[in-house]
Amino acid sequence: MLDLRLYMLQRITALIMAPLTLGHIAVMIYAVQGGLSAEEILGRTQGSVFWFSFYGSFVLAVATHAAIGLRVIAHEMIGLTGRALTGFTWGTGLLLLAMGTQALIAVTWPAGMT
Amino acid sequence: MACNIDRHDTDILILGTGGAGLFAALHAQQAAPEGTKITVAVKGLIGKCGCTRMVQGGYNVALGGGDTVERHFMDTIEGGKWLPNQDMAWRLCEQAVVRIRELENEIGCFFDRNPDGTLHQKAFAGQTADRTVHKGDLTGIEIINRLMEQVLSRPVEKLQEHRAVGLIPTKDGSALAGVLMIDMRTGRFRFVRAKTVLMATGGGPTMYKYHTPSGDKTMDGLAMALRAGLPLRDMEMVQFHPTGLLAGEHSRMTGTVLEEGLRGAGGQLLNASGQRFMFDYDGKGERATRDVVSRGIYAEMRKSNDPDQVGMFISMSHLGPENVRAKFKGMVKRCEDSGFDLAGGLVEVVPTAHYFMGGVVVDVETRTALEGLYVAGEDAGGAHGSNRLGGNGVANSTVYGGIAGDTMGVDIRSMTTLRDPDEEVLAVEYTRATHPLSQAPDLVQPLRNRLQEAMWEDVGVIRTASGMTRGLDRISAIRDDLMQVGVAAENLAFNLTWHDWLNMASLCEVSEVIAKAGLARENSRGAHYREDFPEAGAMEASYFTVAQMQEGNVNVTREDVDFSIVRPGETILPAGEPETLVAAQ
Amino acid sequence: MEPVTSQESALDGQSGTLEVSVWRGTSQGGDYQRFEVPALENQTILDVVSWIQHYADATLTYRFACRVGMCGSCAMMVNGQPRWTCRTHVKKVLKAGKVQIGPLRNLPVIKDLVADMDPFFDKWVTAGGAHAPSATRDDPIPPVDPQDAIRVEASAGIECINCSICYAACDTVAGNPDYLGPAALQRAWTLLNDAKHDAPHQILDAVSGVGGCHNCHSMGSCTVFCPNDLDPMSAIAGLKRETAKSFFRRRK
Amino acid sequence: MRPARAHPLWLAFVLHRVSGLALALFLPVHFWVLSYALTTPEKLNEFLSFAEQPIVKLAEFGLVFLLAVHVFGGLRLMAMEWLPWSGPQKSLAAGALGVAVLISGTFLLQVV
Ligand SMILES: Cc1cc2nc3c(=O)[nH]c(=O)nc-3n(C[C@H](O)[C@H](O)[C@H](O)COP(=O)(O)OP(=O)(O)OC[C@H]3O[C@@H](n4cnc5c(N)ncnc54)[C@H](O)[C@@H]3O)c2cc1C
Ligand code: HEM
Ligand code: SF4
Ligand code: F3S
Ligand code: FES
Repeated sequence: MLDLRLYMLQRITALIMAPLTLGHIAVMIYAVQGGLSAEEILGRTQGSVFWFSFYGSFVLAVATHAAIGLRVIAHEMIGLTGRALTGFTWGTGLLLLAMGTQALIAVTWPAGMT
Repeated sequence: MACNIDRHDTDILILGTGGAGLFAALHAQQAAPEGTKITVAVKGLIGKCGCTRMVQGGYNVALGGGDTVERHFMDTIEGGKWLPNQDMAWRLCEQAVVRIRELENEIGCFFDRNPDGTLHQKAFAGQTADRTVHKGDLTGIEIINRLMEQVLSRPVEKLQEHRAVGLIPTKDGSALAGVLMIDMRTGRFRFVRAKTVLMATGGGPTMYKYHTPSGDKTMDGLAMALRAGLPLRDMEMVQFHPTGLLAGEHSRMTGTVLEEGLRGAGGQLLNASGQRFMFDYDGKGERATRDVVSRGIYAEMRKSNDPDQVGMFISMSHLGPENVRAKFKGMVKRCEDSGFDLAGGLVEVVPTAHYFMGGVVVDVETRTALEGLYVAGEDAGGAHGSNRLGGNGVANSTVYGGIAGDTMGVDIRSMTTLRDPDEEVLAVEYTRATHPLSQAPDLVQPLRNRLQEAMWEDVGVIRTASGMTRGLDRISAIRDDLMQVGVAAENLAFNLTWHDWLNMASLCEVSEVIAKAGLARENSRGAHYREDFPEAGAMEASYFTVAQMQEGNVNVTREDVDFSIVRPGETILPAGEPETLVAAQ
Repeated sequence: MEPVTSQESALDGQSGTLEVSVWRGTSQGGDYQRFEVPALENQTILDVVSWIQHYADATLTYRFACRVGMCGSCAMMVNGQPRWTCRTHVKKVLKAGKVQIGPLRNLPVIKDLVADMDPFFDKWVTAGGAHAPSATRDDPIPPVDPQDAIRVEASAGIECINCSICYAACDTVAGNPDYLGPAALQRAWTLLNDAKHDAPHQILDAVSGVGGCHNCHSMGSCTVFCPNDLDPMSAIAGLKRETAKSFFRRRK
Repeated sequence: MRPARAHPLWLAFVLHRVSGLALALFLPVHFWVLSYALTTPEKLNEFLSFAEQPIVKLAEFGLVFLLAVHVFGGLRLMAMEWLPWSGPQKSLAAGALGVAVLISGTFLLQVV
């Protein structure tokens, strides 16, 4: 259930995410070695335009990418089609976007601004 | 008997989807007036059955470089030992040039090229020029796949897995009304009326113990034509390919072709004691023409007459197994799949019935004696005479299939209405086809084996009057037995055993004609070899045989060949032309 | 072992027997049925099935034509794998004297071992699989360099016998009824690279729709199972590449 | 009735699908946990110490491993689709990527 447009969207978002996730994993490995605390994470990220756009683009990309991916699985494995499939795609995409944005704000918004 | 028959109408009906049938469908569509309904009916799936798909070697066509239509024509006439209908042979050679361009430019085939981009051509045995266009050794797949796509993507009605069982004339017998068929998937009968019908069911001498054609070909067309009273010519002419695979009687692989190129490349034929024998029969050894090598192998088999070791062997290993593997990849793999090592070991071979030169008498436009019926391809007789050159078979079916489409497209303009069938004939054909359903069920296959033995032994590669007479007795006994063998009638949907029975009925009918025509030809020409009449006879006095059903009997007469273009001993090539353009091997 | 050549000894089954289970039924459903078939030298799966129809159960239905791997009519599931049965030696697939034979996967069943191949061919046409002429029978045949890179690409898939084995092997086809499938897409790729073909853009459009090449997950079962060693997976990758390129081109 | 699929490319596909699906299920949880940072940082810390438990750690790193697998698998796929590999090169590339995934995976797990 993929046409060229969805296919390109999925591939482009994947390409965007590739460096982001690798970067994220690298940071996490580094962080893990020092033990991880909420303060440490937030201290690094909150108020940083860099981390905002870093995780922001990840959230955008992943919502799109995973929604398309799940759409394919839903069609091939449980036979979802037509409106249900479209609804499912948008639903998962928006849900991921919403939750991702919430996390993004929590992690990167300057402390005390909300 | 109450006949339960569905009725269906069309304008142009085409039986068979080999090279002839598919080309006819395309040309009919181009030539017929707007709105003409075209239907193809076929025993198998469109383009996936029949022998055009199995063409290996290639397609004969004179495309210059010294070669000419005249030269192609002379090779065809001489190859056919002066028996061909010369007008048909000429048309074949001339139109092949157009058809190959059509195949490449309009249908989308891609044939092998030379490094400079032009078509690659090679020479089969019996040709005096490099003339055979090909796509590796899978030429037929390329031709049929491309034709099939064209037909599938057009608004042509498709009746797949529909078996034609009878040609039904009008009440006064002056024209064809339509064709009775069985929808094999449901087992129901269907009578299809049409203004014009092309029969292109492709002959197929599968009544021999060893045979090459595809399983769906069982001479149905010629049997139908015979029953419809049409004259059939050259019916004694069965071409054997010298090297058929011998894999045991129970294997469908048995009889399938090991390609000619193996011998061309230096493959040797060995007998049971490992000795080469072909030089005992011909100075060219293994490289002699098909008929000669077939007779050599057959004679050697008869000499050894060992039931445990039936065939001869082809050996390639002296050329280097790696080399053989590289050069004949497809063949080596095919043998390997059935358990033989072609590259390094010995593979058992026998001559195998390959092509049927005989067929319905037609004019150069494919018209027959029955108005509304057209015949093209291997079902039509005349173009090849006593022997078909390798590469002329597919040229014939595509050229004449196209011509049939054109002709029907034009003729149909003067046919305003569909004709009504003679309901009595319809009932007779229905009864004939349903006969086994009222008999006690029994095995059909042993009868097929018996017929194949009889034809191989008595009406095969080397023939005699006494053998063929015995053969006729055997055929008639088998036919009697067939009438006692029944097929359970509970479920006729896709009932292969019923169709095996019908196949046997067709094969028996045509086998009788082959034997009778063989008896009528008291000389040896091309594929027909009589031990009791080994001479070819005077070429100027050449005759062909014509068989026809009259009052329930098959009668064979002789007719003189009309040398309408060239007389024996003469040529139409300009004076001083070299005998052959093929570089000596 | 001496080859058994006479049919009588075939009936006696002297050289042991095979335990064959064959799917019987129609589009309404069905089940496997067991048969004992004499084991013979040089026996293919098609021979086994034919023996059953000839000597054990006259009502068994299957399909074949050429008997030598050229027509692609005889494909069935053998022990759960799609195969051309006329070229599959029993020895290759026998497991402890047993073999299971069923109708080709991913296509509707007509009866017993015969599948309806219409969806396969409909998709072949939908994928743009018919040549669009750029010349006529009155024109000379255009010279084409056989070594030209584009031509080599076109020639790679040309020997497809449309047997539908790849189609049966592909799990994407199983899950996505619209998916055109490996054979049809490979044909589209062949035509796209055919210098003589007149409508390349039509092909790109035909393979970019909902059932198009972008549904392929590069599972590669098509390439693994193709009996002719063709490589539809790479052909489909070629289509993805070209459509992706045209995606950017058309944006601009 | 299912065709035998134990060939490398099919396994690679399954791995990619399973990892993609697992990631898609895990990611909302991950986002949810992070969003605690906003309202109740203590909860996050609580969670992070809960995450110190070996079982949870293993699961977490399993997911990181899945991410690595999915990313490399995805890159492998796109390389296969878009770069004109020849046949042998393709299997080589696939093999090399497989190895890369394994190495990076074990590396990740060793960090634990
Ligand atoms: C193995 C092999 C290799 C060959 N190699 C060459 C070669 O290299 N060069 C060459 O020139 N020739 C070759 N030939 C010969 C060539 O294939 C034939 O001469 C030619 O293809 C015949 O074409 P056709 O259209 O008349 O028949 P076919 O292609 O045989 O088609 C006949 C069609 O009629 C259908 N049919 C049969 N009975 C019925 C019925 N009762 N009702 C409905 N439909 C029916 C069949 O299913 C089939 O679709 C070869 C033949 C074989 C067997
Ligand atoms: C970061 C780099 C990533 C890359 C390079 C990547 C790449 C890809 C690619 C190429 C596909 C298509 C697979 C196919 O069609 O067979 C895909 C599918 C998928 N991806 Fe990702 N992906 C990434 C991250 C993610 C993440 C973070 C998630 C989860 C949230 C995810 C979830 C999925 C899902 C669910 C699928 C569908 C799987 C399928 O169709 O079998 N991906 N991915
Ligand atoms: S690509 Fe191979 S498996 Fe698929 S239809 Fe063609 S020949 Fe059969
Ligand atoms: S098996 Fe199917 S998913 Fe693609 S690579 Fe072949 S078509
Ligand atoms: S019968 Fe033609 S491919 Fe098997």
